[in-house]
Amino acid sequence: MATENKKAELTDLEQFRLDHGLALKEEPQLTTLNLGPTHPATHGIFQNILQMDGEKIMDAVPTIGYIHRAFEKIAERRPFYQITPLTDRMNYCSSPINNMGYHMTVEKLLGITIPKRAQYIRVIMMELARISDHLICNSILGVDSGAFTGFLYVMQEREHIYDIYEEVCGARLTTNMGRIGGMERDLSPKALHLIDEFLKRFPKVWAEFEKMLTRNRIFIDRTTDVGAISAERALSYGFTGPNLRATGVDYDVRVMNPYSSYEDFEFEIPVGSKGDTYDRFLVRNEEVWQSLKIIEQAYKNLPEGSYHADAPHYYLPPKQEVYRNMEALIYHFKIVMGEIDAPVGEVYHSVEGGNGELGFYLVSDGGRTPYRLHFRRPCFIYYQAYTEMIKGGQLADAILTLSSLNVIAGELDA
Amino acid sequence: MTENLFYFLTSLTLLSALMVVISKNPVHSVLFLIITFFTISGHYILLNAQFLAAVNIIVYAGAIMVLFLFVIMFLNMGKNAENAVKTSVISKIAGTLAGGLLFVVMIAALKDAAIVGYNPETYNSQVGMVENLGKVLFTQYLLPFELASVLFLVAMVGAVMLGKKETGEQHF
Amino acid sequence: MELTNENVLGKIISEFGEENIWDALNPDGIMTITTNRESIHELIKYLRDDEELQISFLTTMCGIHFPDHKDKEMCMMYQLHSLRHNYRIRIKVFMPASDPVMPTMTDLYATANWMEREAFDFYGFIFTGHPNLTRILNIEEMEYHPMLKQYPLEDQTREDKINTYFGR
Amino acid sequence: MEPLSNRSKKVQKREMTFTERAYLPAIAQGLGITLKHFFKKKATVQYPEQTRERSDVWRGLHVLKRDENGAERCTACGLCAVACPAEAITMTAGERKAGEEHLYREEKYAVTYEVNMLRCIFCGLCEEACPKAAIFLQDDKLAPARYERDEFIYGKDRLVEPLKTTETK
Amino acid sequence: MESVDLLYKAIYILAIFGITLLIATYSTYFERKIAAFIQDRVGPNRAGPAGLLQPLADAGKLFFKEDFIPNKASKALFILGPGIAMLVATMSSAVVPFGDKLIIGGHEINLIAIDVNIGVLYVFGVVSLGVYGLMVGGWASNNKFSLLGAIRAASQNISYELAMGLSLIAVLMLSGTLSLREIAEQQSGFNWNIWYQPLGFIIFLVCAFAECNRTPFDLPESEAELIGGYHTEYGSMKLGMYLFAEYINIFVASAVMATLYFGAYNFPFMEDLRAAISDPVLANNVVTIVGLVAMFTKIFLFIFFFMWVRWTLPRFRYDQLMKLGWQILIPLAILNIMLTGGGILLKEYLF
Amino acid sequence: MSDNNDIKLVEAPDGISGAGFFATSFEKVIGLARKHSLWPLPFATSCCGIEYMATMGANYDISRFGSERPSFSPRQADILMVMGTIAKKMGPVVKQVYEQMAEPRWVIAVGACASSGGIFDTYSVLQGIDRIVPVDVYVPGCPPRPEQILDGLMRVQDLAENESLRRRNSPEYQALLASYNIK
Repeated sequence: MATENKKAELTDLEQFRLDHGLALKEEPQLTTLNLGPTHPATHGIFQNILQMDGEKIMDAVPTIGYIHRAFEKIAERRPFYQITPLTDRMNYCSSPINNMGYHMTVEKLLGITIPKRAQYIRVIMMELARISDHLICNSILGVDSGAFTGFLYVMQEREHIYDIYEEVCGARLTTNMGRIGGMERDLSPKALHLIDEFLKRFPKVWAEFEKMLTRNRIFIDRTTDVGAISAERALSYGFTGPNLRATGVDYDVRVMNPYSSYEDFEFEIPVGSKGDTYDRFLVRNEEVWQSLKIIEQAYKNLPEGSYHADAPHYYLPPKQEVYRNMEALIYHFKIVMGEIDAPVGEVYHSVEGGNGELGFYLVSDGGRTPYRLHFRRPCFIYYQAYTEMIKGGQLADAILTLSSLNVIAGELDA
Repeated sequence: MTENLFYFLTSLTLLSALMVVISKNPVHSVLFLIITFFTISGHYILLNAQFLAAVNIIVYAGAIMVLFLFVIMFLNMGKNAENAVKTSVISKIAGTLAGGLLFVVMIAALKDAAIVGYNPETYNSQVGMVENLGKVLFTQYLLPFELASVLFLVAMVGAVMLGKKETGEQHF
Repeated sequence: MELTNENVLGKIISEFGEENIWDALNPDGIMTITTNRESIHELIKYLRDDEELQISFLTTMCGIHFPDHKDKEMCMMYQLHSLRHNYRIRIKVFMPASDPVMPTMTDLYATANWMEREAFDFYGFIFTGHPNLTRILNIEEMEYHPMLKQYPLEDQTREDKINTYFGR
Repeated sequence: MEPLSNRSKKVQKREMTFTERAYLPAIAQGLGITLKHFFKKKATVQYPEQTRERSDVWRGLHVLKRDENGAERCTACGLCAVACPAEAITMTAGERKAGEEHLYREEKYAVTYEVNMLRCIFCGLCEEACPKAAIFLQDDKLAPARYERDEFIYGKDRLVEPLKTTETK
Repeated sequence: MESVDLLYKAIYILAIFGITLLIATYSTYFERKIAAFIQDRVGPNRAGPAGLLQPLADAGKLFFKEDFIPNKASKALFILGPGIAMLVATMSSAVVPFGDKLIIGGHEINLIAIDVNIGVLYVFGVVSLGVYGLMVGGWASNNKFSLLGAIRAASQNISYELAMGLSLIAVLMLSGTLSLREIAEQQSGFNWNIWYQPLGFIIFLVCAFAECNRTPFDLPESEAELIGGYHTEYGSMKLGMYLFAEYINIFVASAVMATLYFGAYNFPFMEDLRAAISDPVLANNVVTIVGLVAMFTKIFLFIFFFMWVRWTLPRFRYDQLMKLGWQILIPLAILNIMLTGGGILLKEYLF
Repeated sequence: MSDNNDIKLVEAPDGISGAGFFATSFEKVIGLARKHSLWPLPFATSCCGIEYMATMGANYDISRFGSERPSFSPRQADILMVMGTIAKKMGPVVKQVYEQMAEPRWVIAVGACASSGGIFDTYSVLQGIDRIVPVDVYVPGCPPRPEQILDGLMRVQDLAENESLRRRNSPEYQALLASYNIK
């Protein structure tokens, strides 16, 4: 049927080809281009073998696993509290979210509820992490489209976020922040001061960054309709987070299944319409503003109270107690040796990570280590849609799509 | 001095023109063709026709040959075209015959043609300058000039028509 | 309809029968049911297409290895989510280690493709009908499935480590 | 798809106006921003000469602390080695002999104590695990870069806090 | 031509050549410094005082780096590529009038290397050849990224040459000559072409960016897409020559723009200055030297502008670049020609 | 294999080693030039790559050392900065990149993962890149602070400054490369 219809609309050239026994369309001569694993635009590490017709991508075969580190296997051999440093290294752009998502999972297993203050501190830290994640993603999008400078402007702000992390936990990137049962220390006056300053300074910088790119026609042309994906396909691919929201689905774990007192805060879920690169850029931009709003609320209404749960079986006693108190010393030894009495069971807990629903599926057989810990890593899940998203586009589009997806290799490969 | 330069340029022209035909690699052919254009521009300069020399370089070497090279590089992208072309013995013989015949025809045609020289005394050395060229073009040769421009326009329209893809397909 | 564990379970059992759905648990607020591999594909398809349930988002899937459970060594876990009703459900399928064969879900969910490849890579599950069941994270030449409990975690080529120091 | 919650907000995505289509105004605006930064105070901290301030809780290079009398606090209980996710700490314990009370605080002490700085991930779990407050991650020192792999095994000679000069002799 | 004149000319040509190289060398330094300042950094400051020896360090390193020719590359062409790029780039500054005439010991020295009557066409022709360096090098590398870069360079240069030529024609219509020196002379004082040709200047500026492969038109070497584009496979001094050629091109483009639109060595109140000095020879020399300074100031401002833009804008995509060239710039340039023609006719009709 | 690191030539005092015989001021000048123009190839795979971004950023500014031009093409790079975990799958790629680099070339292993495998003592991770390519400078930390990365860069600068022009032709260096199976 279709072929007959087509026949009627043959152009002269096609008629000529048909008459002379030639193929209706000239087969394009494809070039194979190896994008990665050391290509500058692959940031982390993955390989794409592209079939190109000139500058147009006809097909792509992705290869991943170049930094597969066997997180899930390590997690089966380490006591619960030693897994936190592993989660740091999954999505290293927003480690605190990973840390705290994991902590919440274990707390769910152990049945601990943590005080409001600790929850609020967690919210502040997680939102800061989200900001720094989106900062990197959006500014890298700028770098890959050729505008390097905006990246360095927002990078300075990221340093300020790192200063806050440093004040809270003592590290910049791989934070190992918080403990099972709360935070490791209360917010110091300096940390509060830094957060306050950040809230004052950051909006200006971010507005400036937006001004540099958002309405620049070169940038709009580069990103509009590039790497678009429909909501149906995105859901089928298991997209979550900003990439799903860019297609117009307002799914956000923070709203759907509030954790850590997210129900206390007023914020909106930015959604896009077409799911293209420009939408993803705008959604992330807007999410940064929303995160700022959340931090502001949490900072203003920070409740009094303890920064950790009263759970002596799981939360390390304060050092001073250990020196003096025999009971505390015993708990201390038991916790460090990993001999806590984890109940048998399985839990799934998910948080809204920088890139989407970051889920932890934990099976415990009552031993000192998790029996099985599976990470639902958003990057792993949506990177497989990349092939579909870049087909028919150009090489330059593929690179921008990759940046705007914000695929973090550490999370992708686990 | 000028004479030596002339002979040097001429031999270079012939040599590179020959290499255009002989070279197996099409890219090398194109590069030799560019050298040929250069030497021809050199001849123009010797004739004090700097405008022609510059235009020759801009149009031929700077634009047309770049396109040639462009196309050849594009087609060459996959594999080496050198081995792809196989000439059979018959085609070689046919080629030789055709070339020889052309040569005979040219000799026959040029045998009686008179070579018009210029008298050094009355020759105006400024004849190749832009102003003179422009004057001649827009007075004496106005009709051919305008016809040529129409021809170019037609060619351009044709190229656009041919180059236009079917609707819906985006290429580049 | 408000989705609760009871009425979802009731719907599923009335559709598939007691013999195919068993062990309904609720360990962490998410209903966990066990089924067999004959009905898993149909079950997930039913959950996806049913107008009332709309459990049409495959959150994650992963393998688990229980070497001590006789004939139920291998477990495949699917976790689904209904975005419309914000309802999650977990489905498990157990099978013997000698026969880790499962039907593929790639025709239902695009995301299942890599997840199944990962499960194959880690545990050696065979997904019948999968378009490209090859290793995804590890190198092609690897001879075993590293997440099985019997294989060691550590790099076997490392020589600068003295095991006696570590009480693990 | 109809919204799942009532909190969604469409990101603004308006058509380009004519001035935006003309490239130049947006370019001029961008140029303005960069020019403003051209004359701004520079953020750079020139590292070897100046150092950026670090927080008091920064997890830097390890140190084995002494107590107020100059005796080593470490009692070689091994908790830090167990707590280390990177397996970077090794130690052998020894009994304190008579006459060494001024050297070691407890009856057991670490004969050797090695931290492999290349393996260490500076997570701070050892500091947290230590019941004797012996091992600390200092905030004012960073592990330096070196040429050889062997140089990164920090033994007691480099880990133990040096005695204060007034107290020795 | 007398031998003394020849000697002066030789000295002048050498000087121009040296200055070109020097400016190209230090352009790298300024590029890095300007980038740093725009980005709130301080930039190179360890090599020599304030990092002033940085370009020399780079050159020294590049010279003594292992010279490498990839196995599969076409060897002769691989070497030829950067050579062409460098040669063509250095050739083009020959017809640019950097200053008016200088009178030394009764000899008049025109501060222009070759005064040909088709100077504009010369620059145009030489610049159009520059793309061969990139194409040949990119093709000879036998690397797909290089080839893509070469192809992008070729199509981009051809497309933008057209618009550039068309915008130039308007200037030629105004001045009625092809000689750069005469064009410069006509703009004496503050009578610069930019006042008559603002649209033409913008078109020319955009095309100059494209011809120099500078952001936002740096597609042939766009790092994020093609790693290094045509020079991906080049290392050591061959790479150095490509980078060098790029900066020389910027310098020449700046010089040509200054000559065509910003009055070359002319500066406001030039005649007042000339009149103020009684000795005509001295007056001429002073004015020429101030003019020389003015010329170089203009050139440096343009070079700064090139760099400023580079560190601000994102780059185009290939098809958008083509669209801009063919569908926007060329029609605009034709419009500009028509306006200019109309203006000239109107002027003749009125006066 | 790790023993081979001992062969690394730290050309300490001038005039004592064999090359010192030829040590001229020219050599010193080239050494200085190389020192101030070390173009890195940032082989960033994971977390340390993000800290490298911070090192490039305004607050630390690696450009002060003349090293801000990242050369993603190995032909143009002088130092290979391996940042982040190198899995066994990635190993051959690192080696290939190293082989493609032109002499003189240096390697910095930034961070615990690249230097020793760090926390990831697993079946899939290479326990330090010095198993496949010779490493000149190790930078500890997980990830190192930008200060430490700059520190590592300065160590390489010291190496570059004091290296004789002939070192890359010396039999010791050839033996070092041969021990890694690099032609």
